[in-house]
Amino acid sequence: MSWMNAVPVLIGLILSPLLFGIINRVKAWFAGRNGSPLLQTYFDVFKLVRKGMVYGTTTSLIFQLGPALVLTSVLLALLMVPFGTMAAPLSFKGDFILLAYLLGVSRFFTVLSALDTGSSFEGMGASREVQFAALGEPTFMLGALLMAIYTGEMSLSGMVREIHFEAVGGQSAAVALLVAAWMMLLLTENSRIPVDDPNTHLELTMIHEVMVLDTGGPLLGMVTYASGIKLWIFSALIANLLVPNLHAGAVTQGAVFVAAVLLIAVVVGVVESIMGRVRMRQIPKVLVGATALVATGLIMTLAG
Amino acid sequence: MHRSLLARFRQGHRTHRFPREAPTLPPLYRGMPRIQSEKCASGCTRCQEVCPTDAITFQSGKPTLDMGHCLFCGLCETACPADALTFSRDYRLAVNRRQGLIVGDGEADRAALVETANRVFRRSLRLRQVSAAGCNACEADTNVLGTLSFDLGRFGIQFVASPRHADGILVTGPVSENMKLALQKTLDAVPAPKVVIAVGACAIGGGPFRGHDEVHNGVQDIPVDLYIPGCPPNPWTILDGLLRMLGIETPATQK
Amino acid sequence: MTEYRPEYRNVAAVPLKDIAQSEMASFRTQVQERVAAGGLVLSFFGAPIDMEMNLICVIGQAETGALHVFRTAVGESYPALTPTIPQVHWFEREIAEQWGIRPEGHPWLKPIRFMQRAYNGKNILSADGADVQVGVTDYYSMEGREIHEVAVGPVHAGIIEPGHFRFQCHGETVFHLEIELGYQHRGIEKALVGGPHKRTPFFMETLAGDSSIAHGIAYAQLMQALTGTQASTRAEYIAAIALEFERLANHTGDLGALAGDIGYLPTLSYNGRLRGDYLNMTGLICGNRFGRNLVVPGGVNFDLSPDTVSELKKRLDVIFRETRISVDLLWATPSVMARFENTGVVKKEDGIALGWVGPAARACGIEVDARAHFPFGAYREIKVPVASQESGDVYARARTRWQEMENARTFIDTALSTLPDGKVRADVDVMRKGALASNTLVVSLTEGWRGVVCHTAITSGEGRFAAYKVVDPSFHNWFALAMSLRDEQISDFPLCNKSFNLSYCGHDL
Amino acid sequence: MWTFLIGCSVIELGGLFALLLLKREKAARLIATLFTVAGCAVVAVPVFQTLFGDGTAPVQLPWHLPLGEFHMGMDVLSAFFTLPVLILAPLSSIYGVGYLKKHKGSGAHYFFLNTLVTAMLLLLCAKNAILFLMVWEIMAISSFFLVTFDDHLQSVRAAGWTYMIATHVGMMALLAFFAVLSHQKGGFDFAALTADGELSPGVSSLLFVLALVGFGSKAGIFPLHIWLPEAHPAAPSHVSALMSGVMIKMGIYGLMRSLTFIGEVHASFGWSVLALGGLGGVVGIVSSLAQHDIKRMLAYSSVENIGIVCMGLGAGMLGMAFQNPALVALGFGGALLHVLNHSVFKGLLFLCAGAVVHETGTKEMNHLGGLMKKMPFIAAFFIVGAVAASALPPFNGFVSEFLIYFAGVQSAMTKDVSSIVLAAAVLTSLALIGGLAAASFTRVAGMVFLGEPRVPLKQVPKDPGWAMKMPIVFLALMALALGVASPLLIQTVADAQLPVTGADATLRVVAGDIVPSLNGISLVGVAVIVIFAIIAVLYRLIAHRKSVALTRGPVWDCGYAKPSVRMQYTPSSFSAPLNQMFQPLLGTRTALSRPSGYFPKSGAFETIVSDRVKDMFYAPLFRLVARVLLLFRILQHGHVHIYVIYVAATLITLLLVTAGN
Repeated sequence: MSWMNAVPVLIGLILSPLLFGIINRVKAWFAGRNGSPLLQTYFDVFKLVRKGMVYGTTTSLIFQLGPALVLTSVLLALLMVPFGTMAAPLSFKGDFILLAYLLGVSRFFTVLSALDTGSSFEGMGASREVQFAALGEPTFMLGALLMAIYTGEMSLSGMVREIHFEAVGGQSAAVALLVAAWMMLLLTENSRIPVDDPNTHLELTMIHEVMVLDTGGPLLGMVTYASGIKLWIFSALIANLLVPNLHAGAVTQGAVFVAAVLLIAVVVGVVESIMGRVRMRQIPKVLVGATALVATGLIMTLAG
Repeated sequence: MHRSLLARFRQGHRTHRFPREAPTLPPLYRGMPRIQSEKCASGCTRCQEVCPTDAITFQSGKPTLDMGHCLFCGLCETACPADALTFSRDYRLAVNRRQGLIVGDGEADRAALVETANRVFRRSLRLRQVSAAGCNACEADTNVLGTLSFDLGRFGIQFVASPRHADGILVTGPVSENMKLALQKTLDAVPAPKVVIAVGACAIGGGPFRGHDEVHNGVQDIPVDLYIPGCPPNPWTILDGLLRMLGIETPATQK
Repeated sequence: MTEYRPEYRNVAAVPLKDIAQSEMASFRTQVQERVAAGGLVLSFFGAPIDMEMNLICVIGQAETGALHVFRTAVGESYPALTPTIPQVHWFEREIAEQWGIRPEGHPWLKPIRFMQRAYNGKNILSADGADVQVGVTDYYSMEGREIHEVAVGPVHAGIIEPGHFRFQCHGETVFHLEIELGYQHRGIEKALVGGPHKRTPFFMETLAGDSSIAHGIAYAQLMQALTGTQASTRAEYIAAIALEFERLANHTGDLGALAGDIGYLPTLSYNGRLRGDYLNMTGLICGNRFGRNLVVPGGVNFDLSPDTVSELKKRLDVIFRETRISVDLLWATPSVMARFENTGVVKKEDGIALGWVGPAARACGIEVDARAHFPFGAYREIKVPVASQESGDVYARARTRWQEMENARTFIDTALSTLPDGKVRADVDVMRKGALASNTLVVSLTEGWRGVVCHTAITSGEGRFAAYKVVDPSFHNWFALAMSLRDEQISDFPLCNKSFNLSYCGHDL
Repeated sequence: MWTFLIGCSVIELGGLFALLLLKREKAARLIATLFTVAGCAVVAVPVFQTLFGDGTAPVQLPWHLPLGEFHMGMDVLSAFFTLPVLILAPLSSIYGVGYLKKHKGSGAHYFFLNTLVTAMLLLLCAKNAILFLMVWEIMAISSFFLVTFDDHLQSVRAAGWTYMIATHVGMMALLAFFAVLSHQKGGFDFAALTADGELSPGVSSLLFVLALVGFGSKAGIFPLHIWLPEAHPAAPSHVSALMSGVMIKMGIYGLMRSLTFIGEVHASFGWSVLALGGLGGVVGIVSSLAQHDIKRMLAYSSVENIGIVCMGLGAGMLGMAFQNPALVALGFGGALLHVLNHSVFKGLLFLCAGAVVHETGTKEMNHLGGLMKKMPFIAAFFIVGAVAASALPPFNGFVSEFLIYFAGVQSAMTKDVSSIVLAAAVLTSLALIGGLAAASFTRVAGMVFLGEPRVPLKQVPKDPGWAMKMPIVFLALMALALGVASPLLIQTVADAQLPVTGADATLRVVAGDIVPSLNGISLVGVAVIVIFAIIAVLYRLIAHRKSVALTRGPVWDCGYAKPSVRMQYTPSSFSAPLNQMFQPLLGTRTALSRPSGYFPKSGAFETIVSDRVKDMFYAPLFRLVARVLLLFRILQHGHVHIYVIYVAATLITLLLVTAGN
């Protein structure tokens, strides 16, 4: 590991809140409005950090410490995400398993913080979160397995290094399925339409935002920033599947990669602009569908 | 997808160029009242008599109008035989001192009456709206700020569900006895620093319901940072108030 | 044998002496018979007439267009009608709260507005006669430790009026929803008594700020009946045009909001803007986007110049076309339809039993529309078809609203094209002593965008309001929302709620 | 090995002393505990010698007919399995000192507790089938008496009954297993049984099925798990910890040991164990989500964890069949490590749950809530246990699951179809189990400890005394240590499977291959703690600075005047969507009296938790057994204990008959 490996992490740390800005801009374009500034999430976080706090009377220390654990776990997860052809600072065989479980840690404490309030709203959000997350896990794991089988590598960085169009060759259909499935996972895990809609602010229909309904000030700042990093992680994982090895310099390759990550935010924006949310009861079907896509990809390998 | 795109192209881009351009107001719009007491016939109190909310009072023979109570119905303007009381087309009515709502002779520089709120909110202001027994018109005209033409979000202002996420509350309605506790609880739930904005005649002074046993004549006992008068205030008036509070300059009405 | 039953038309002024005071038993029989014959209880209230407490019930018969008014004297209590006529349940709760008259045997006797200082000084709905704290009452509650209650409101997400919703849930499923209102109670009915005063017209326009025109027309018609004046046909046309613009604006906004509740961005964005455009057309007519100060007793305050007429026609043409594009996206998007269909289903028989009105009723096949059945103003000349659907779900309510928008557009086109000449305002000073007929009752109905608006005034011997009863359509329909949530998913509540979009302030007064 | 036997004797002696001190409850508890701690310390010596040193000499005493020989020996596999015993036995014992303060009958209780511990230790080192079966039966009977400690309760008697039947169904299978085996190979000594000798495929399949049923019913392998959620909640909590954490692992030990007798492992054996593991894991965790009783919930989580262990075993067995040493090493390694890890975190959870039950007097989660504020110590440690049980880093549950995941992915690298199927099966089930475990453990932790109490409690609950706290702290530290120190353990784990797999050289290589990954995990584990500490301190400094107001207020209630505790989400509601989704596996029913009419007066709702396997298979079986027993009404005295004696007598007779062959 050299100092160069830290650069991609820094880029992720710096650019992740931008993804929300891009999504909102795309949605604004579709609606025919200016939309909120690209840097709005930065402004929000910066403001929140400077604000005071109101702790709910029913809450305990868990509520105060939860967001710190959430942030910690996504920060560490970020360390394992490769940056195009550049390996992640932390890379080992099976690292994707740890990555998934670190995101699990963040979810675990988001849910506990929510339950700490004792409010029915937060409970509702928490119940939804654990349900959909559990159904989403197999999609991620099978997807990583698919990649491992293709590339013969067991670490994310290794997989990404090996995945270029020449190597994948005839299997591009399976990779396409994987991209589609992980895109569905991204939308679910990051509370986007068609699964969740953070913009309605309706307590009864949301999943993620309703869990932090009672979280304010710096705590909310942490949560907001952590959700940006989480979105970055998922976008980067998908971007890694899409960006070919251009055999160019690190800067060019890196720039193309960042562009791809931002492009995924654009795609999220487009999806949010053209479709409505599915019914809460139907979300499991979406997730099982995503797993089925990956499974199809795996069967294609077996057949191939 | 193609249908959405097609619809998008037919609908076009709809955000108004405000604040770079002045808003378009209806021809009959009634904005900032203007009093020229020198035109008043001695002893004439026609305007005071017709005013439904007693917004107009006479002090030493000169009328003053309290915009905090004014419904902008225009009855006084119609009633005045001498054109001493008229409504201009100036939509910039918001002030941050209750006293600033009282219009006497001449024209004060109203725009100067709004001081910039805490700088923390300059680029990010999230508000929790509390509807406290109004008629839903102020709510409607506040809601409309989220639509394409006004596009409140571009100024970093957003309405949120939870007061914990908010930087202040925007109150409409005369604050009924039944809403008093909820209003206080909402305000208490907002982390400091916070702003309080009173929108509409009801929230400022009770509006048409002033003096009813069932209401508290608007936001009392809570320091208000911004008053936006009207019944209901035009959306542009509300937007102007919010922006000036954040230190963003707004244009005067087109002549 | 039942007694002679007089029939009236909409907006007829009836001398009180013509409305015989029946015995309680016969009053009950009469009301039951009328309801059994398909009557809708438009208004049922207590009013002191000549120092004596009366119960007055106004029933409309859609098929014949007849209004029936029954009255009886009442003491401290009477046998409740609710067990046999469920649609009066809310009215009887109101009577109990407002006048301290106990409807014996009412299954759910609790406050509806949580009034302060009930009119006769004691509140029979609390143990000690004191005011009941708002929202604090005996909610229906299911047994079992696994049940959780969700309490939403009074301060709701979004910029919405206050009300309290109490759900009995397990997991995501709602077994029961109970709605308690009253947060918007600002004492309008009490303030109207002894009027009209100079604030009276402002009260009318702020009963429900999104239905200013509907309530304004109801009030103006009523005052015209009491003063014996007649608005010109031109004035009636302009008022009706404004009423239809009000309908267009609100339906457009609500269809957009329905899209918003399911996260469907295009229609949400476009309709939000288009709603404003309809409001601006109202603004073009009278300077106020909500039509404040437009409709007055005797006609309207603002005439339409030929330029305005052609401007309105031109704008309507463009804006309605854009609305159609935007709304058509809803029907064409499978993800939207999947959310609308079979969500929040209500049944026609429940609607009839509980007396629902407006698009909510029409969406489950109950065809009642004051414009068609109790015609008033311009609707006596230009007929509006009754829009209706059968399925009673969110889709049906959305679709009914869209049909009404198409009808409204046709109506405005026709009205603008055939606008008769004439003065738009008859001179009438309602404030003048003796201007109003004394000891008279008038029922004035209009069809607002939410349904039938019913104003009933009773004047005293001095020609002032002895009672002025306002029934906003929401008063009939809140229970429909509650029914639509039974066994529904709680996450679909906002969608169901928006499909009705009832008024809190119109209910709370 | 003599040291080992001395240690065991010390423990048993402690039990006997306790029994003699019948009336002096406190002294009985202390003496027994002291002896247990001392005995375990003594036993630890040969265990460590075996695991890290040169091993220890076997003991063989001539012990004449008809019961064979007293042959004890300790290999690495035995030594590894003693670790959970050595950890949890003293801790449970210490915990019991505090827990049983208000109970009567400590002496007898400790007698059985120490007997159970001794029996488990002897079992692990028994080298003779007859000896093995005898201590197996002693273990079963002593644990039965521990389960029925509160035998004045009908539910406890019923649970004991279920346990007794289940354990003896297993015992029958084991008798048959050893009978067939000794018939094939001659003799009862393990040395003879392990000896090479071709078994026909039919025989080896039969043996495998018998072992699976016999040992599986003890381990709680799905669908033989049914006694487990009955017995564990019924027992006092430190017994639950010992049973769930340690005793069920004896079944796993037996299964692994029996593999050494069967000889060649067919792929079908591996697939069956893998499938049962995956299915059991999912059914177990889904069932735990449906429970209302906190201890039943933990018991079902044990079913889940046994499922995970079996997935590792199955993968390892498939590795043997595929001759893929990496898969063997990682599969068995994961299974072994998970055995250890599970005993630590499940012990922790049961001990914490015990404190809750002790203080509140209820196990019903729908009645609990908000204990964080009353019992902060227990709450914090329960949450640690919950994190570990959800296999989240930096705690130990993650590491062993990681090995099994790794086994799956590694095998898929061969790109052969069965390996990919195996990998897909392992990854899908583990991922699903992981997600559901997080759901289940956030549910129990959140609902019991966070928020507000759902029902007013008779007395204010408080954190327990040090006797109960100390074991909890120890186990939590252990869970963390095992989580971050896995690179140090991996060699031991690799070695421990040698008696089964025997591929020494490759194992070490493969174990080396995974070390970088484990290093990475440890690094991240440490980093989680460090970064969390930094962020938490920074947050504290920023949010609690003087210049901004820090206030407390009600949780946002929409401004409503009178919120109530009924407005909290209930545990049952929390898991309702998942329960509905997995309803076909669960057999949960609902009793709903719907609000009817426009103005409903009443209505009620409850879910009735059941177990589909129990309803469909065991309930009819039990009814049958009951009917048979009715025939012996003459012998009936209405006391469960009497039945036990009958059953034991029957079994010993059977044993003698078998041995006589």
